[in-house]
Amino acid sequence: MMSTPPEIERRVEAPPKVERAPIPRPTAEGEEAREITYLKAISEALWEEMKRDDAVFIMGEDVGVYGGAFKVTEGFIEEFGPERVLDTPLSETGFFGAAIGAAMMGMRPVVEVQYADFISCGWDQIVNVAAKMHYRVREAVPVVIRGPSAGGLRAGPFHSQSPEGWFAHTPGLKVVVPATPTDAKGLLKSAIRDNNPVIFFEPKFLYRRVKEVVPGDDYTVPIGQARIAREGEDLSVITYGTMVHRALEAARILEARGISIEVIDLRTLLPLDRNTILESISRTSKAFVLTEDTTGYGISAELVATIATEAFEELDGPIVRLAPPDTPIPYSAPLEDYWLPQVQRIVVEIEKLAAY
Amino acid sequence: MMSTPPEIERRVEAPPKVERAPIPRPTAEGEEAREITYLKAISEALWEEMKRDDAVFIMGEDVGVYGGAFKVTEGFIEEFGPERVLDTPLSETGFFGAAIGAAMMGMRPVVEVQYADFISCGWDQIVNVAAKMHYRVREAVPVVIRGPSAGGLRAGPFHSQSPEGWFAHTPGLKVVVPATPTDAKGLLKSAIRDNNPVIFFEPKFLYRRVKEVVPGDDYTVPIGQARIAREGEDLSVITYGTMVHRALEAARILEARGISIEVIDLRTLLPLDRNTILESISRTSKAFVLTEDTTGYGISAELVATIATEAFEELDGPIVRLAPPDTPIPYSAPLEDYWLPQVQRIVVEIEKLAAY
Amino acid sequence: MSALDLRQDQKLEIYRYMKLARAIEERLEILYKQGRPVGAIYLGWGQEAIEVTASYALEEGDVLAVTHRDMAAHLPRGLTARMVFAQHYAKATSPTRGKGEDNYFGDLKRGVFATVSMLPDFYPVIAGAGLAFKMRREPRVGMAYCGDGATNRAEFHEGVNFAAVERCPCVFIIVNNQYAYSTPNEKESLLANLADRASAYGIPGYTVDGNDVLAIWPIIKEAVERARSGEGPTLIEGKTMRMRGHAGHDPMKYVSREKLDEWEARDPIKRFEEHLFNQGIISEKGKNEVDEGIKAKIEDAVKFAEESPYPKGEEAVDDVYAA
Amino acid sequence: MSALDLRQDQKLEIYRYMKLARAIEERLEILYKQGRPVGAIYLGWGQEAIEVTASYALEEGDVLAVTHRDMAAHLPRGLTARMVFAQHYAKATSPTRGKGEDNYFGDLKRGVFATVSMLPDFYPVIAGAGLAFKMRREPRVGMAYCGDGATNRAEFHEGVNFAAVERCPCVFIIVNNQYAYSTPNEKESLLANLADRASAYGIPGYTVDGNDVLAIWPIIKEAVERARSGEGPTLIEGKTMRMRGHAGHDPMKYVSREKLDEWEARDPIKRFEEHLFNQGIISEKGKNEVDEGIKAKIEDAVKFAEESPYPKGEEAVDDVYAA
Ligand SMILES: Cc1ncc(C[n+]2csc(CCOP(=O)(O)OP(=O)(O)O)c2C)c(N)n1
Ligand SMILES: Cc1ncc(C[n+]2csc(CCOP(=O)(O)OP(=O)(O)O)c2C)c(N)n1
Ligand SMILES: [Mg+2]
Ligand SMILES: [Mg+2]
Repeated sequence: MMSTPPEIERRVEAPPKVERAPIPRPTAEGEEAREITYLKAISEALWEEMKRDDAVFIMGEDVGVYGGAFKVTEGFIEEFGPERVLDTPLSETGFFGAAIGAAMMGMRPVVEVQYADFISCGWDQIVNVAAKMHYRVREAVPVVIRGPSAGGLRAGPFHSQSPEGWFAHTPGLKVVVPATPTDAKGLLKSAIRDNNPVIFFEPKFLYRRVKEVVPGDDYTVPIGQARIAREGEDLSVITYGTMVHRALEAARILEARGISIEVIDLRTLLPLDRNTILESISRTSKAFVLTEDTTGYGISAELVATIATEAFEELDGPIVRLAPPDTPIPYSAPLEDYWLPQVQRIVVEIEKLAAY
Repeated sequence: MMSTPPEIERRVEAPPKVERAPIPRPTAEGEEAREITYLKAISEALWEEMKRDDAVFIMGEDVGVYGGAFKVTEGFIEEFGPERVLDTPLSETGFFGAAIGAAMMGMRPVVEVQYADFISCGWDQIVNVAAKMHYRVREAVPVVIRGPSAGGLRAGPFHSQSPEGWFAHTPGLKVVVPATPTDAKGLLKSAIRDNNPVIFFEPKFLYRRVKEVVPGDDYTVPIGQARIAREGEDLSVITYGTMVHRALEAARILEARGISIEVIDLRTLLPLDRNTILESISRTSKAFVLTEDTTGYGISAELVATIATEAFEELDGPIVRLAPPDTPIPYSAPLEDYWLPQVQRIVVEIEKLAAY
Repeated sequence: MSALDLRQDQKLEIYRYMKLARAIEERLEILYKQGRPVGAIYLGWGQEAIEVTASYALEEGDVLAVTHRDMAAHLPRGLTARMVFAQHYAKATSPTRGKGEDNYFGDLKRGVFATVSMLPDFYPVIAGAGLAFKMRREPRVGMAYCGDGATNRAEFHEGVNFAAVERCPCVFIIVNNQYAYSTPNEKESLLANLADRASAYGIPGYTVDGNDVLAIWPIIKEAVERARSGEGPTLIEGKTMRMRGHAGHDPMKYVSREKLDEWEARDPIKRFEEHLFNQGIISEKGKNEVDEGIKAKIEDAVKFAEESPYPKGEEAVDDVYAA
Repeated sequence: MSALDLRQDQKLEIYRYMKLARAIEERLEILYKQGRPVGAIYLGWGQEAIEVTASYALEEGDVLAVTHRDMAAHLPRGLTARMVFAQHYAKATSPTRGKGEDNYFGDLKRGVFATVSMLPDFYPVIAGAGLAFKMRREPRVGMAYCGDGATNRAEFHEGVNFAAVERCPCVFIIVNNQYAYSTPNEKESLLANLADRASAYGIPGYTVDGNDVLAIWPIIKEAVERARSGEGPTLIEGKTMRMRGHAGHDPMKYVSREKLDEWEARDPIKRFEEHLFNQGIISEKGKNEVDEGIKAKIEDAVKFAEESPYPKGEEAVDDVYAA
């Protein structure tokens, strides 16, 4: 046995460092503001919601005794017992469906999917049972399905997927991908309190790499509202998840070159906060769309389409999108680095657009 | 028992009539050109491919003894026997997976999914096993999954889905949605001969409503090539499936008003034929995107995005998209009619853009 | 007399529900053949004994989820003929307000989930409903139906296993009507009795004559009470026959006349009626009263459906999200 | 002597593969602890008897598909230590050319599908491979492995049932190593023996001591020949124990020392080695030669992997489609 177990499954080439979000929320007086990781933020949201509401419970593979593959629920079973921190059989369709049933009977299940990649194994329950229920019979399905998504950890095509594009194209769902600890905590609380099925992806690259001072009180961050992660004048970058941090890094580099970049962190993909995007573009007149999701028919497509159809007259240059190529996400470091938008590449592309 | 069984499951309010595609392919001399329905075109393609190649076989629910829910394979089991026209258990994951396995062992399975809606029940096999196989180990998965899709028949949220948007966002797949008998036949043949997993959707509204003279020879239509369904000068409509016919109808109405519309029938959604779209827009300078797929993060988004990012300078007006709202597709006639783009609505929107 | 014996009044109720179900379907078939816009009709004609008796064993507070062919199971829970016809006619007055198709409805206020088409997606959902009851220590039971064909799907396996492991208070019913659309039992699985699948989950399984109310009742009732007392789920297969095509358009050529005749002789309503007559529970007069009552209900329901307004087009965009 | 008895040379081969598997995993564990970039390590340490013996029963032309922990099963099919290490190191020389992660590879030229992570997605795929063999009247067999946890998934149910109904020439192996990640058998299913699930599909099922080569062989071999002769699939459960954490980072605190000690005493390699010594099939000298040979192989393979080039970044966009 190892003495100090590493925190995640894979030992990999040292992954790129990430800058953390530069605009921590102000902390109200009297609150105990603490700097915590993204992972801890998720964990705290779950813990506090379980304390607040008996109807909230957690289910998934290895969430109980083990505390979750990424240790999000470490210590939970000791506090809340095995019924509310339920180790399920390996059966995504089974426990997604069970969560839907429990939710419709008044519970507030939060389902952990061990890697976001495995959400495909319970796909039909989400898109056909949960997503269409309220539309058909006005019955709420207050379930959250959350899990670690996306790349950057050299984890390969089955452990690095960004499935949000599929779900964002599924009416009836809400889709959330926070980029910072503050948002992760506040949005997860909102998701749990929401009466709709919420698909909540946590770019696992950020889990232990991003820290932030979060408010100490019981705050929430509303679903459906984007955030200006950084204000700027020359150009708007519209992005979310891990790419928020790369955009901010690029913005700092470009600042030194006299280019002022606004960075919009979408936070919620469905419903999409069109207003914040359009308002920003009305000021900057230039739009740069950046995602970790693959290009074709992906999240970036809707962002470009929204801007093209709704802000056509405001634009002072082409809309540029930067997103991975249309392939599965590869394993090997050079391949993954080539595949994911890197800060240098972002800088170069933004510079071109700024100069247009 | 009924004496003359109606052809499909639902008895509904008389559905809108459809004009058929106006540009039948020329028929080479000596060929036996016949007018056939879209349904017959699919059926013929299957039949001829099974005759041509012993490796081709059909599997799915009720495809054998019954001849398929829509009677696409009527008479097949008598000709080809129960092994090559395989009635499977009700188990989409099971028989999608089995098709993948057979394909990798050198067979050419064509899987019928009874309604496209049920493809969600075998989702994971498609997106994780089939779509990623060649990328990982250069092994081909020559499987076709085909079935009746889309709306217009008052069949409700579980029998009218257009799932192509999800699959078009899945690298490694090819996604085909033909609009005419000629294309249906030629593209299905190409799909069967293709070495990649092909998702092939047949808008069932067209099955018995569209007839066309198709070539008599063993022709194919290449995957990945759009078709100019109608030439025009003032504006390009980019569309596919049932909406091709509505666009053509609108074009005829607009012609009388002096507006000349070009209609592009994409035929293949993945890989997308960007060239044909961009070339058309370079001539017309105006782009109107029309789909039956829901709006947000859908097929229409990629079409708009492609045009916005690649033809920005060619455009003489905003890109307009018309697609159903972001809801499940409803059952009742007035709801479905409101939901689907109707010819009158298309005409109005095109007129606005043409006048820009 | 134990709960495992049916009282006379219960027998009469079951009888009425079975007849009402048959009458609704007779009318639906006529409307369909007349070309009325009633959507698809998936008739459970011939299956009424298992359909009605199983859900009749539930009590207030219990929940039920069925599939496309189980309209009859809705009736003991209080869903009405009006609902059925309004739903088929896609009217604004229907349980889905015209949003959902034909037989895909329910009413959670009456403890019935709104059926989905993907088979059998409610198996795990019912397991989860049971889980909620168990967690809150409520003496409530969840019951799910599915067909013989549907037992071969993911949700059957994962749903029943989940319920078994968590000892959810659930009863899983298999309505084995010999066919999945055109596909006979033998092409769906190698088993003679689908209830044997219970042994894959370590729970009890029973196969019962699905056309015999009196045989079905004690098995179901016991399973419901077993669930309610915390002993976990049971799997029950009722063997019956689908006496009509898969849907209205299907002439069912793949079933032999002999086979149909055989099952016709075992018609569950006729059989139960004989029992009621033999036991003196019903008289010719009583029967006629039942028939008249049902006839009136059907007329009322069809009229209600036909006269109800359609939803307005713009309602298509409402209700995607819960508030 | 029948095919159900192992010949001496076969025993020696199995022994070598088991030891090679163990040696590969010992080295992988060291590399992982040293912080070398080997991705995730899912060790099948302790499971070598069932892992190797089952796939060893296949013949040329047969096909195999396994899950993340079954690297050992690859070896009798001719996959090499070089492949394993190159794959873990994500090098251009690996079977996936750096595209796929750590243990997710295969080599169809050697009849081994490239493992996917979603469990157990290859169950129906192997059923389909078997279907192809059956259709072409080829005397070939497909074999799929999965873990105890994976038997609760959709693909297990739909895959085995499909193979059963179509009498596909398949053998389905369950490597029951007591845990699915941290989740013990009891939280996954109520069954004492997972092979009992065979009865849900009407096919034979066997539970065998998965740490005993001699007990495993006749059962597997018979199932393979049964499949080959057209009698359909068999389900076989080998009971064993995962002697390491789920992956390298897992200290396995949820398993008691006693339980590990108990299973340690039943180590499959030691047991088989004793048998070989007792039967005079191997001597101390012979053993040492085997060990030396394996050691050399491992050194060569690690060196190969470490010295191999990485793929070039731009290769990331290649090979999405087959020509
Ligand atoms: C997952 C899924 N695949 C296909 C269908 C289409 N379909 C509707 S009913 C049916 C047959 C169902 O057979 P069974 O489960 O025996 O129920 P029955 O119709 O006999 O009541 C099929 C294949 C479906 N509803 N769901
Ligand atoms: C469908 C699916 N869900 C979740 C996972 C994540 N996961 C990887 S291994 C594992 C446990 C597998 O247990 P078992 O089947 O017993 O195999 P073992 O690891 O014990 O060999 C889990 C949950 C997965 N690979 N596939
Ligand atoms: Mg049936
Ligand atoms: Mg295991």
